[in-house]
Amino acid sequence: MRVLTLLGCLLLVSGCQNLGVNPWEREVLAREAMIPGVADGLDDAFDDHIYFSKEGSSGGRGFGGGGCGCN
Amino acid sequence: MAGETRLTRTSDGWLGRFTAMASPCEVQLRDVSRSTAEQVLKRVAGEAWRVEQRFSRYRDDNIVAALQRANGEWLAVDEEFERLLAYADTCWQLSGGRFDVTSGVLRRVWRFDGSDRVPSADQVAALLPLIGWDRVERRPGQIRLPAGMELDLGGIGKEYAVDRALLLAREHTDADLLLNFGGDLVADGKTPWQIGIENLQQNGVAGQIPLARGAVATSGDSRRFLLRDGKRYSHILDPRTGWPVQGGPHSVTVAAARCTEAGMLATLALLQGAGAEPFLRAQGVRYWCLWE
Amino acid sequence: MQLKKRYQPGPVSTSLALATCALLGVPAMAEEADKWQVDGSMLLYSETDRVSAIEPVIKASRTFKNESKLDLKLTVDSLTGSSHNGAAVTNGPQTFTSPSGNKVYQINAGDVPLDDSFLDTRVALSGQYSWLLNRTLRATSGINFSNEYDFFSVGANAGLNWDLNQRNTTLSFLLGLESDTIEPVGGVPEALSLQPDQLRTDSSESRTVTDVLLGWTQVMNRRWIMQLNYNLSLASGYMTDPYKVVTLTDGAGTALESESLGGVDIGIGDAQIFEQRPDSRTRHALYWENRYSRENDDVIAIGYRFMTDDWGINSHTLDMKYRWQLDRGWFLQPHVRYYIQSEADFWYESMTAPEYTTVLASNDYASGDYRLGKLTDLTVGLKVGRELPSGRKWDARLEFMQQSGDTDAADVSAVIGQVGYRFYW
Amino acid sequence: MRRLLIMLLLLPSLLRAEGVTAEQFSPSLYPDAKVIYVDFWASWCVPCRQSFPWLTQMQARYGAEGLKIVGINVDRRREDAQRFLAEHPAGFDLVMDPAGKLAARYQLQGMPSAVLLAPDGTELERHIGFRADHLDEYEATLRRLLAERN
Repeated sequence: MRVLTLLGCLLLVSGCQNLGVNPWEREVLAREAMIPGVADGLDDAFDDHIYFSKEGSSGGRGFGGGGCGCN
Repeated sequence: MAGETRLTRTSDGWLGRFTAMASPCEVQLRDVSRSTAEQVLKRVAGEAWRVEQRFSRYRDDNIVAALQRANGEWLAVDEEFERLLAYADTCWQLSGGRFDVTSGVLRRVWRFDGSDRVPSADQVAALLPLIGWDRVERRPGQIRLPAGMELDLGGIGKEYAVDRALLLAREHTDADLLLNFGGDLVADGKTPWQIGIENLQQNGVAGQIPLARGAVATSGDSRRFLLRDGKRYSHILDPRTGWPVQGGPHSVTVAAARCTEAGMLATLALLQGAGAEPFLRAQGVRYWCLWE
Repeated sequence: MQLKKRYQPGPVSTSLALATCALLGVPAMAEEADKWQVDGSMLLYSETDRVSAIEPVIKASRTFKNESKLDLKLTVDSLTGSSHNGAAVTNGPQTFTSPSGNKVYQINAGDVPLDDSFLDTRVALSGQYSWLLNRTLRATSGINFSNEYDFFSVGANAGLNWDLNQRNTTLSFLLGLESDTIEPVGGVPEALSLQPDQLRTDSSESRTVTDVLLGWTQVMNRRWIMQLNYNLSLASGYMTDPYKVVTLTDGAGTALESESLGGVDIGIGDAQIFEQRPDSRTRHALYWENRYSRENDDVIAIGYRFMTDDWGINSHTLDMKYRWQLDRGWFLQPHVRYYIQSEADFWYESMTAPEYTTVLASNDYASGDYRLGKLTDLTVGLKVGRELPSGRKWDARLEFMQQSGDTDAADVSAVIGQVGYRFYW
Repeated sequence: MRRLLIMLLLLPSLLRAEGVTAEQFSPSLYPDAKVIYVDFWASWCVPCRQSFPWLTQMQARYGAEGLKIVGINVDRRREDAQRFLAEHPAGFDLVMDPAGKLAARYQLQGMPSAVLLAPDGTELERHIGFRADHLDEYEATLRRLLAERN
């Protein structure tokens, strides 16, 4: 299952060569609001922490922050 | 150097006032909070005072004074002073030697107080050896001014302070703003400001122009002259001869992108004398000349 | 010095404009690159009748001349209030001991059993450094500590980000290790034992968590970017919550008595057993984020996460934000989050005596924590902010969260308030 | 409308393009130059902010030796470029390339990019990005190229 996912990703990546933009066409993408993980600043970490302590799920967006004994 | 600043409310924003370089200075702002207006005013006034302190020839505690005291020796200069010297050099080149930051010594014999005290030819000739930007030696980080010569950045300083202050003000706000240092001004924003131009009035044209972004600077002073035997001597001195430029306007106002540029174009035009208007036309800028 | 060119009174305005720029063309203000970017934020979280938290965070980031980057972050998290102790809502009164075991408290019939001695302060510190290996390969590494009264955590991570296709594709790999130490107040309770018996060992427990994150970020076109992450998390060690119990009932909604099961009697409805969770957990999370900027600069952000683990929890999270870009740097951002999860295999609202006997005999797992039960959460909120010149900005948000599940314990409503400010120093 | 016209007249542009459009741009426009430093920049490009003072300095320092710096702006919106220039004065020539024609012609691989050309169009050197810790290197390259061609 995991191997398949990985393979699929690789295929997608190679197919993505005709996706994308030229280096000089990134004026919209350069905006902070368009960068995953940066756009909402500290909100992501706050939310991850809140929902991690209130729900049975966590992870996905990234990690590397703090830990908590609450779950 | 510090001084006082005053902030008052206007119909659409704030007006800050202070005095620098012997001129009343203004900061106008639209759509900002009082605290932002205060910050901007403080920053702008601080910069005006800083530039005045650093480059005024009326002080004895700055680089200009140190240069006089160096008495012909090499003197280390900082990066900002070097840039100003490089600018003065360019202006000297572009004007064919008409703009010269060493010409201030002529003030020793020329005093434009409306009287008839025109110096003698000998008095003027005696000063000419002390004038000449081409006698100033420069090398990276250092300058050497021959003994007896003087440096006067007065023709650049105020406009330079205006441009610098705008860059600094932009650190605090992106609102519409207008800086006016004794008639040398820069506007930056979306909605135009109404700028009163003295020279316009005499033509019967409305004395105001709208300016949203850009700078206006004036050079010359119609009140400073000498009158002798029916001949009027303007205060614009040609450093190459030591004598006033003839047949030119009393003052010139120019609109350009930046204040330093506008001020210099106005000064260069005055130095052209009767050729002022053709010179200004060739620059492709808006200008206003005040003749007699 | 000679005049380099013969003087002609022609146009000088262009040369003069260039010279003016040369005169002014030094950074008038210290560039952002030479400064610390400081983000300060304060979160207020308040549940109706339950937990309240106040959480100030300060983060300082700096990019160096060689384009390496350092992030330092300090979080203080102060909790007060009461939280669900895991027990069921019953139609008679129940009796519990406090986490330390020193005190006894009663919960009325029909009330959600809450333990009100919940008070804690967490301090977390983290540092992350990233640097360029070459123009397209960036390495990152970090450490983090977190400390609370009964819990200590230390973690480290390392990873790579690889830009491909003229930076239109970025592949990331991140490995994280975390080691937690739990030192429960009053000792570690013996799992599945009756709470009134107070069988505790005065010791600490530990667990380790290994995380692997594979990320793929793809620029689709000038206004659309997409990110897909796969996160595998392997935890092993003590995962049980030492303060949570499962209620033993008669099957008709009345709590049993501890003494009827051979335990100590501390009051009415006191047949509560300490929970027990597996000592390993494997989680897979797939996260997909899309950001699209409209012609008018508004940004639509949609995130979806699917998570599944070997405890039997599957969850779906949908997160949507619309950033409405206004004049002069102002923006408004409505936010909706929807979350749904299935219950863990060993989740019990309550347990009957025969069930308890079976679980005890096979040393099986049992938890009544509502967070492991069926859950549906909805959060709606609005954020307002303004970007100021020279990179400063502030924002504030207000959100409402409503949790619901099969039990009353899962009915939690909370208000989230947050204000933040960024400046350069 | 008339008011607007006056305003436009009075808006001295910070874009001194000297009338050279992206279509007209060619290294052969600068026959006297020894090295033409073509810098591709945009208002949204962070390192570009640091590059402007340096480029201005280089133009002032090596202009007499035949260095010609031309900044090619690839912003789609002219006002974005204007705003950038108001805060970051450019002491060198500018050309507007909102459609990215020149960027495509020189096949840029990243932003910012510097392409160093001879007046005959020969590419002498190129670097991607602008790093504050590589300034000495960039300047050494300029000095070397100018020395070779003087």
